[in-house]
Amino acid sequence: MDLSVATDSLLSPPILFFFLGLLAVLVRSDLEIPQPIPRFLSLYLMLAIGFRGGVELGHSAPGAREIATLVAAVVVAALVPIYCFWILRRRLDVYNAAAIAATYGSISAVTFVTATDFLDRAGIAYGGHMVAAMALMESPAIVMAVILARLALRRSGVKNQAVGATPDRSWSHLLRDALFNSSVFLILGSLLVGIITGERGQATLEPFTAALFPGILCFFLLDMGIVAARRLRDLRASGAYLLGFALAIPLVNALLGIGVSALLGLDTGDALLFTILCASASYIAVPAAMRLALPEANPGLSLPLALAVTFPLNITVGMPAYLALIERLGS
Amino acid sequence: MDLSVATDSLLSPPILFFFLGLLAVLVRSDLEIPQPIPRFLSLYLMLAIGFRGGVELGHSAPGAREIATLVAAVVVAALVPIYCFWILRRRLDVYNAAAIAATYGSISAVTFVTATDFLDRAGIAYGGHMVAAMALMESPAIVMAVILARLALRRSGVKNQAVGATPDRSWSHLLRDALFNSSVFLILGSLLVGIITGERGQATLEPFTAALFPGILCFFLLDMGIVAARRLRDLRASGAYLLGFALAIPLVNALLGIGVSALLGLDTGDALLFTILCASASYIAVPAAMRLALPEANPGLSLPLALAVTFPLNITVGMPAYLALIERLGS
Amino acid sequence: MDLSVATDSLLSPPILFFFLGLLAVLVRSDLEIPQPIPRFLSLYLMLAIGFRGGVELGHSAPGAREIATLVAAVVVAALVPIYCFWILRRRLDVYNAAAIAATYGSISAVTFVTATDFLDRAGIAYGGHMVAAMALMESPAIVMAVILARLALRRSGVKNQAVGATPDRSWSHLLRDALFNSSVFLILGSLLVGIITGERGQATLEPFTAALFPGILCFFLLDMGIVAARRLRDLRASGAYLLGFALAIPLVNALLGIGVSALLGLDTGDALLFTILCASASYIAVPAAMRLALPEANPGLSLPLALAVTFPLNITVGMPAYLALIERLGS
Amino acid sequence: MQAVKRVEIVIDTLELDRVLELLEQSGISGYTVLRNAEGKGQRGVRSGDDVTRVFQNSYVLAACSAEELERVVTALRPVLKRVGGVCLVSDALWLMH
Amino acid sequence: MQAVKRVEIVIDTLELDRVLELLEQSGISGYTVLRNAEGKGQRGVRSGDDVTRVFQNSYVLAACSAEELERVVTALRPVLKRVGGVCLVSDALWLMH
Amino acid sequence: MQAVKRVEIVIDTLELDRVLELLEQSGISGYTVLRNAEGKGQRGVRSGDDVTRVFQNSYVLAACSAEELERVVTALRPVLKRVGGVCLVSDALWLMH
Ligand SMILES: Nc1ncnc2c1ncn2[C@@H]1O[C@H](COP(=O)(O)O)[C@@H](O)[C@H]1O
Ligand SMILES: Nc1ncnc2c1ncn2[C@@H]1O[C@H](COP(=O)(O)O)[C@@H](O)[C@H]1O
Ligand SMILES: Nc1ncnc2c1ncn2[C@@H]1O[C@H](COP(=O)(O)O)[C@@H](O)[C@H]1O
Ligand code: NA
Ligand code: NA
Ligand code: NA
Repeated sequence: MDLSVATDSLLSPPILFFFLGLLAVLVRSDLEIPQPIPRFLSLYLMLAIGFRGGVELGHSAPGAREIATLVAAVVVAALVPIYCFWILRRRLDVYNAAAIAATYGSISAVTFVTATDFLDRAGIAYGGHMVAAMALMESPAIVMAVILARLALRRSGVKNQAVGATPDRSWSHLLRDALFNSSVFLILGSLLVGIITGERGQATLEPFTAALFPGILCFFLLDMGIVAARRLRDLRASGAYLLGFALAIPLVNALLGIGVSALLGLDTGDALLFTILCASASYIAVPAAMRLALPEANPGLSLPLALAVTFPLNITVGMPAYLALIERLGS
Repeated sequence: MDLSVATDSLLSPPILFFFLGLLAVLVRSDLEIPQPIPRFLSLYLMLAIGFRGGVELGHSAPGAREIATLVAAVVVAALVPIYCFWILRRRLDVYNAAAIAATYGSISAVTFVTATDFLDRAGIAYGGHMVAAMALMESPAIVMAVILARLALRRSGVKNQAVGATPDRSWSHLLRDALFNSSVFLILGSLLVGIITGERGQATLEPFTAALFPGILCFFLLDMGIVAARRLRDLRASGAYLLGFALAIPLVNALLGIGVSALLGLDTGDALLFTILCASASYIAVPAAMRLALPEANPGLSLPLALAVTFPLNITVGMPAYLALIERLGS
Repeated sequence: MDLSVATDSLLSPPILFFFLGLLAVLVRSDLEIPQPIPRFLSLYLMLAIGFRGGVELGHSAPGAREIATLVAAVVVAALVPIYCFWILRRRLDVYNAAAIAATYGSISAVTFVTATDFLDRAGIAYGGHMVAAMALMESPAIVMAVILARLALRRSGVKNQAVGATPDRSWSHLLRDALFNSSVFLILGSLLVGIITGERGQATLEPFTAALFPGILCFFLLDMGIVAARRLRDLRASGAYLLGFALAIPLVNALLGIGVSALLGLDTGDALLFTILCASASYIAVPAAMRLALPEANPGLSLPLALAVTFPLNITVGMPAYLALIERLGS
Repeated sequence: MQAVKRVEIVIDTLELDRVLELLEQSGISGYTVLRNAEGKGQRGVRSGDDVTRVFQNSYVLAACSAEELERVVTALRPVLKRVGGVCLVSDALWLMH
Repeated sequence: MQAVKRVEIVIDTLELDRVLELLEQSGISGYTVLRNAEGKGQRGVRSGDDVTRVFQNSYVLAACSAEELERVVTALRPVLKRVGGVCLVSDALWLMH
Repeated sequence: MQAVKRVEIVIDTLELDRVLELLEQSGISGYTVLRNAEGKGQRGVRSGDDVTRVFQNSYVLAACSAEELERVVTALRPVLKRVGGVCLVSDALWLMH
């Protein structure tokens, strides 16, 4: 593994600002990004990444490999929760096992965005369809987790309380939430705008969507650092088993991602993004969806794992390590 | 009418993001721009448009035609409410008729801003004094509507409850609100800063006021789409008559604007902006002013018309149609 | 004193927007930058100034003069409260005298940032270490003021209620607050990121941290104008003595700063920044720290002085006057 | 602890300043305000979108004496009649310090 | 002034819409909502960071009649059981206008 | 439904953490917080401009038992004396679930 890539990544402004946020909580500074600002920044990141992906996609009609990638993305996102659920059930009840499985099957848009910034810095190209892959990978795990929970509950004879049991937990609600949740919607919508407006749109939006991007990402990761550090102390409730899970399963999922990428013959940039999507865990869309679909699950369990363990792991040592592996396989 | 201009306009990023916002509400996505952000974006748009207009204005002393345009703007803004009030009184009580008349006599800064973006894309120039015209057109309709309401109430023998009747509804309050409301104040203030600092000011502020402009506009119109769509269901309360009014009167006002522009001999860009100002309706300044001056009027009636009918009409089919008409007249 | 520099400064966009904010309150406009936005803008300014200073610093190892400047900064920041306290005790009780002394010993980051913009416009260079000097000057006055208050209270036999007396007012709390308060932390942290990432970091962050800077500063000063004008009426409570203090002591401190700069042989840009730091007064960090350390002091007394008198004084007539003096001494 | 009247007022934010003035005129010089209240009442849903800023309520809480209460109730009634809103009164004990 | 029941509900913001629906179904067509409430209860600390948006409460205040109260209490109980939250009831006088 | 004491505290946001600690120490482990409260009291107007962040209140609501109330009142009094603020106590019924 090329050490300079790892250092470059760890010492890039976004990651350093993430560490700065962690440090702020550690030294008990009162630094804080006030409430709706981080939300606005994350909307910006999704709009920008979606739009830029769309412009990119508009350049050429997606070929067979692009489409295969999208299909693979959905399949992987639906598969991961299955073995995660199986592993987690060793120690957890059905509800929490399903919720955490969904978390790790789904993806983290910010991890993806940080990885694109990482590739930009390393001068490695990637395709606009990877943005679509990201959006498509958000939801399958949610649906899958609910199915897993239902099956397990039925088998164990528990009177079913999950989706479908009461009118307010209907499948239609769940599917709407899964398909049209704000991040999926904004990413795919911006992608579409990018495809439609193409170069001309890009020319006017460039300063907003591209030039500002690294700066906004720094600001947002500063906040992520603060939020992650605050969740660190909630980890005590998780215990060693779950902690180990949160450290090991991203690597397992990353290996799966690298394998699939190799099978599909993806280029380095696309392979890294596919891998990071597999390795990342959702701390926004999924916990929210689970509160509605499986309210018996405790978000105080899944959230710190995804946010305070897996996210930092992926954006610090993960990205360069996955890249090194992909490059070794490639050559 | 040149169809490609219409398509270009409908398929420009800002308008597409507006549609995306509409769609988000339609499919019941939870997409939402959190609360003070849209306000911040609209302050940005006003500051930027004001400043750029001021720099533009500073280049050359305004000639007779520019001054005539400003005078015409104020006159039209005061005239429109009169016939609107007369039309609306067929069906509405004095208070609501006056409030809606004020709405249509005044202007929508966001419509104006979207039109400047439209002209920028089409490569058509316009004068900085049009920004001043916009600011000057915000308030006359407010004052006019109150006068109309008073006259009508006096005639119908109702014990007068409108402005002037009680100390807290004094004319001085009303005039202060009309003249120094935040958008008028910020636009004119930024215009002044632009005039004073000229090229040197522009050089340092350009990346902020110009380069970011289309991107911020997209973001803001995304929110406008969401807000407009939410107001759509309030339209039921309005009834067919008012709906027809909200669709027809912008066209009437646009024709008036085109006519006046022709009389004044305005260039294409200025004529379009003048026309869009006439055609647009206020959904910020006027409803707020009316709540204080004519609290008996129901903002739930005027607001959906201006926001969910007239605004989309103007920025989608309106702008290119008005432009086509102006160009046909010009050639 | 070169009048054109003074006019240039007074007629630069940031200062004009500050005046616009003042005017908005004067004419009772409802213009207002909604709540967390100004906080976000100020975080941006600190991040940007810190990062740019860090990149600058990274270019060359700091020499003896740079280190001497930093030491002098800390010494001055600790000295100023002593004579301020002595002057203020003529009229005020121990608590308020100490709190106001701390205010004037500490610094205002926004004043500093406005001064860097002023230098940029005038084409005068300054060193990245001045950003570090600013951060180092925030806290000493806080600690000093608490020491002064304790000594004075002990001498006057008052049962000590200040820091150290109760567990919740412990020195460790105070020091943590002083050293890791959000602005010190963010400025020094961003400085560090700047040093570490250097040119490469700058290349990607430039559009965010540099190109946007003057525009964001304008927006922020617009808000500062509004806030300062609102605090103006609180000045009545202060009385003539304090008003005189708030007008005179910045000049005294500026002269001290100019003297020290001459002794250290600082270049024009560095000397102006050092001087403006001495002359400026804190209206964010110190009042907050004083509420915890000396809750008996009334922030309604110190805040309007720093915000509505000293801040405007420094950024309008102060900056060009100090510069003129420095240039006269230099030549 | 002292027995006081606890007055809660929900009012259009545009009218907030006037209501606070009425409180002052009634001798109530202590109150707490929470802006950004949404709500529903006889005049329909009021969830303040920030674009139009027309539909936004504020929540005011004031502890006062029985006499102050009487004065403020008299002053407030016409305002509520004109612009809508709600005023609730309950009993409470004030922890004097 | 009229005697009313003053109902306060603290609930996960994700469930807010359902609770407001329950109020309506119980005949309570007036209420006030304050979002962005933080809190702590049996289910741990809930201070909504805006990144995850998972932990955020809303505060609902509604004045209603005794019968409406009864209906809403019955409807609300299972919701509170499932997702947590608090409902407090007290007496108040409503300044009619 | 169970009879409880309803405690409301308005306090400088800078002191909020300490007040919540006092609640915990008094055995009250459930509370709701609304930040961004403005207000006026003996120490003047406190409408928090975000530049200075010096003047900002928080509103805390806690339902508790009479014994818990007693403890928290004792603990709170010196804090209120030092930094100002208000504490109101009233009676309520808690909808148990
Ligand atoms: N019964 C109620 N309980 C609590 N708040 C109410 C009630 N009725 C009205 N409100 C509040 O008062 C505002 C104005 O009410 P109204 O004038 O009836 O439309 C509403 O938007 C609500 O915020
Ligand atoms: N005793 C209490 N007093 C006031 N609010 C409470 C109390 N207990 C819980 N809450 C609020 O209700 C939310 C959910 O409570 P729980 O379901 O007990 O976790 C908490 O986050 C608090 O905001
Ligand atoms: N009578 C009151 N009713 C409601 N809130 C009050 C009252 N008095 C003071 N407050 C609140 O408590 C804060 C501090 O009060 P004080 O310490 O008296 O200045 C004020 O800013 C108000 O938000
Ligand atoms: Na994943
Ligand atoms: Na118009
Ligand atoms: Na100073």
